[in-house]
Amino acid sequence: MTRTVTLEDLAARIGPGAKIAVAPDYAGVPMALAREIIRQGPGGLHVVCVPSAGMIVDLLIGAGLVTTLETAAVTLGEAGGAPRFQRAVRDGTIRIMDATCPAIHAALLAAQKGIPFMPLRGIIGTGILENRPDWKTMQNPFADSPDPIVAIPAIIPDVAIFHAPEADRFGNVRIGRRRELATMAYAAKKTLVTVERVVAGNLLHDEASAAGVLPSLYVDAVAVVPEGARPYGMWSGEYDTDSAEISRYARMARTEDGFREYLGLAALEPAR
Amino acid sequence: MTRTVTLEDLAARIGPGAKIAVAPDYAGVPMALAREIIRQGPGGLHVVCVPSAGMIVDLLIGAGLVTTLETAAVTLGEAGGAPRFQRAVRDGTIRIMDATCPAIHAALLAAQKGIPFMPLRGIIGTGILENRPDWKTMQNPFADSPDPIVAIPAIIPDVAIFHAPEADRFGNVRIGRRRELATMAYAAKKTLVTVERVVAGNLLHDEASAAGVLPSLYVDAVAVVPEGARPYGMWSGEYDTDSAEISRYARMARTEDGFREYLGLAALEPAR
Amino acid sequence: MSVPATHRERLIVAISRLLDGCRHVAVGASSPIPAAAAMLLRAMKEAEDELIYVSVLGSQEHNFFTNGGVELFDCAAQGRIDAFFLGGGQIDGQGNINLVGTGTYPQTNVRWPGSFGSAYLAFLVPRLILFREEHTARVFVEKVDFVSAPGTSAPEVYRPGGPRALLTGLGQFSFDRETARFTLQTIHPGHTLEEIRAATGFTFDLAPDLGITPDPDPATLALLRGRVLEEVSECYPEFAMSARAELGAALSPAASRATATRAIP
Amino acid sequence: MSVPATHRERLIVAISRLLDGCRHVAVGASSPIPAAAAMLLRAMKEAEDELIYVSVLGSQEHNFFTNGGVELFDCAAQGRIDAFFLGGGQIDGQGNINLVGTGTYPQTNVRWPGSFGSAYLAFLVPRLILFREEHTARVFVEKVDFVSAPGTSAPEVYRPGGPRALLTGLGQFSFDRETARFTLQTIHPGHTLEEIRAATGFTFDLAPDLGITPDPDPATLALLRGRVLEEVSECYPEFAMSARAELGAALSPAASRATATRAIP
Repeated sequence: MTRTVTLEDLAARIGPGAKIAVAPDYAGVPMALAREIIRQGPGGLHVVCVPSAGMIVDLLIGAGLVTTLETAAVTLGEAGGAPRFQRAVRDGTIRIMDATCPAIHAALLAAQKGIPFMPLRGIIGTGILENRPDWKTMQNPFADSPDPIVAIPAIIPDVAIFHAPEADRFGNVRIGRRRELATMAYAAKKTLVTVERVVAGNLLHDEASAAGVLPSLYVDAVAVVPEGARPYGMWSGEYDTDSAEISRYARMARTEDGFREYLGLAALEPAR
Repeated sequence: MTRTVTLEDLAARIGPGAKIAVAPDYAGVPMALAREIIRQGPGGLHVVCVPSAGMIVDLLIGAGLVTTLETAAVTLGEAGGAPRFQRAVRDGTIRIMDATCPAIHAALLAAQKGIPFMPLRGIIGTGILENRPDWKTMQNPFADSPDPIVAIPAIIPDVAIFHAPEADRFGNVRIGRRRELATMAYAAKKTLVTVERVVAGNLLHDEASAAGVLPSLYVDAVAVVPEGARPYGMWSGEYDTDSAEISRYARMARTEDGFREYLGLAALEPAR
Repeated sequence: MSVPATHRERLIVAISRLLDGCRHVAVGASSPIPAAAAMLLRAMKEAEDELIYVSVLGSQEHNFFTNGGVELFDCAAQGRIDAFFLGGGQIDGQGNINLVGTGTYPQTNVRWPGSFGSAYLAFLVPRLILFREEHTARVFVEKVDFVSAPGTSAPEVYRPGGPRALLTGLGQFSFDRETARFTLQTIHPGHTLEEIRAATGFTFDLAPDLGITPDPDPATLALLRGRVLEEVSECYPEFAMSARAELGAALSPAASRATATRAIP
Repeated sequence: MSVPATHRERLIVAISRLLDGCRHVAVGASSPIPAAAAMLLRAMKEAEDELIYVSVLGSQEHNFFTNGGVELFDCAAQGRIDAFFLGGGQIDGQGNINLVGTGTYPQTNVRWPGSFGSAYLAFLVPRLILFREEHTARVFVEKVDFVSAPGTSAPEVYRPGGPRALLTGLGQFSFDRETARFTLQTIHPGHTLEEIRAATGFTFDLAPDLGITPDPDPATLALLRGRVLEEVSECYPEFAMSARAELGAALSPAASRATATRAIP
């Protein structure tokens, strides 16, 4: 049963050491939730970017909460590289599990399907595969001649987190065309969602738009957090990405002191 | 590029011996197209039900067009067993490849993903697996102890066919929550769709309902055929299933003569 | 309201008891009695502020899936479906079920529709309930002619699910996955052990406290005849109509609606 | 309209020539020049009643995917994407690209964002175009420090795709999958072979007809400056603005729109 809770309560459901799947910048990235997680400070997180990330991961790394990072990429886009991520990699303070986008999608799909792995083409001969002893190259059992294919093991996140435009009071959540959010939720043991608003009625009752709804069965708790993706924008049109703010962050986070100053000013303020 | 064609032209794109994926009764079953296929009569069809079927397959079998049938089930629902299917099985005039629903979904997903197979739980120890030499049981490469799992090879249909409520003039097609239709189209070499109507504007432009749209990239040709699923109903609400008509068919199709009579009256009439 | 429980109502209530503790019950197509049982459980739990999900395949209203036909199976694989129902043209004493046909496969003498999702769900859904109203030696055989879904599997086979119980028109059995045998738990009122033995083609064990299937209590019956029947009629109008007809003129649709209003807290 | 082709326009037109014959061109995020090239091809083919699909990741308007981020990859696996673009922090003479960093992995001295989908798409997209404007020995190295995507693969590896060409700020190369070597095909106006040699950390072959990268014809240039720039501005407003600024006051937005109108048949 989906519970509607406060942002504080939502973040409190993420314990130390959790494996967290995080939505990408373009699909409703839960920035307000991340700031609240940083305020509460559960450490030792294993973050899985679905399939890449930006400022959200840089903040969590900078705050010292991340032990392991599994991602296809981390970037601040036009604002350049992610400074805390780059620093942590250089210093070896996080364990980096470099992946490629479809491999992360495949690993979550394996969890969605309840199978131990998904076969995936490509990857063979890359430095990625070389550095992923958890991935295995196997022979295609249907081929008579040598045909190696990579088997990507399932990722079952403890928690999936994202920000969506709306939920109804039953816990159904609008995800539109961002079906990676559904995949994350199917795969995860627990799904926590922040939304811009709660709407009247049942989102599943309008057949025309029901296809873009994640059913409440997969949603454990929802918190209403207007502008919960800022400074990133929402695909549903509520607001655009605030590039100036991301650039400001990129500049400040170049140094540890600047990062702390940014956090103190913007991130450690209790969310509305 | 999606072409808008007549029903005759649509059916003419299916050649003898084609492997055809067919939508189930509840997701927009292309009955009018099937009747036109029967009129044109390409033989030797390999029909893949996604994942089960009713009258459409019974008609195609009765008309002698089906060589191989891959399905999780064939039934006329409340009207009982499918008589031409039952007869063909008993007489051994079709090759039956019994499957189970998730295996057919998995086989199409493998084609969607461009991988040779999908692992699937269950099935071990069934008569289904015993009679599917094309499926293989393999050891889970991630398990240290014995852990057999079935590998389902990809199904790449030559053609996928279904009936949908609407398309736009660009060839985008509304499929709503019936995502098996997208899977069929992704998997198939060619997708042919009949629709109730063509709408103005671009179906992808309304973000609220775009999640339920199959993009034209996957759609080769569309024909406008109002009531194209009859006597089955449409999930989109245009009309309900005509149970009386299906029962009438079930009674008539008990004998070869009755079936021919039914075809002559209802199926061999040129569609509107 | 003095109409005693009908045979059908007894089956519904018996199934709903078997579902106690479930969070999500999925019901296949053309299964009005299991659907009614799941809806009854949902209605009863609502009073305790507990939400039970019921998915009825083929229903528009009682179906929240948005990812096509595969979602039921994915959902089961994720451990999100606690109970599901299977029937069977044949069911044998080891819990194997046959939905394909009798005789030698593939050219079976009698061909049934096919296995649907049974070959998968029987492995993954923890509480699989076998339900077949017709209790005859034709259905309950020594050994099925075709295994759509096996009752048990070798220890190395991944199998969190499997049959737990079998309900028929004559009685209710439990299924032991270790011994792969059925145990008769209760006999429906008006029937006898001898009758069941004669109608069953396999041997089974007897529960030490073998008794009579209990009758539903009045509150449950009222809920069933009121709100649940209303909900069932969305998916199975003909079933709901025949159930109402059976209850006779004493329970006219108007009276039924009144009951429904009273039953919802 | 007398403004001669800018360097940037020459690159766009060069890429669009490389795309000729494609039915579906996908463009990654932050790739305005490839996006403009794909849109130019689409605009040119429209006149011949041929529909070219262009997917620009991150664009709302030029993106028709409805199945989430994975659809691009599935689409490539289905053989429905004919061309894609990859850059690289390092690109070596065997066509390997590195998007991860320099130095010893994992504690790379310089860390770039990461491989994104390169490790997959480089195997599956038939016409992979490597595009990196900066042509220096820092980028074009003898051997990459990390292989995000290999230039070629062993014969048993399933690989319908791979690099076909490399376009830089100095010239255009083809890539031979058999020999795993680049061949310089044309040199951009104002640059020399010596300059390219000095800026390239690997050896490469020379085309027998090695020449100068041709200038766009006036009709193409008009289409590019009109309709295409309008389309590009939806995804890359800053790029479109700077392109317009570069063209100078002679080509004001109003004039540009007029051109667009003329260009569409």
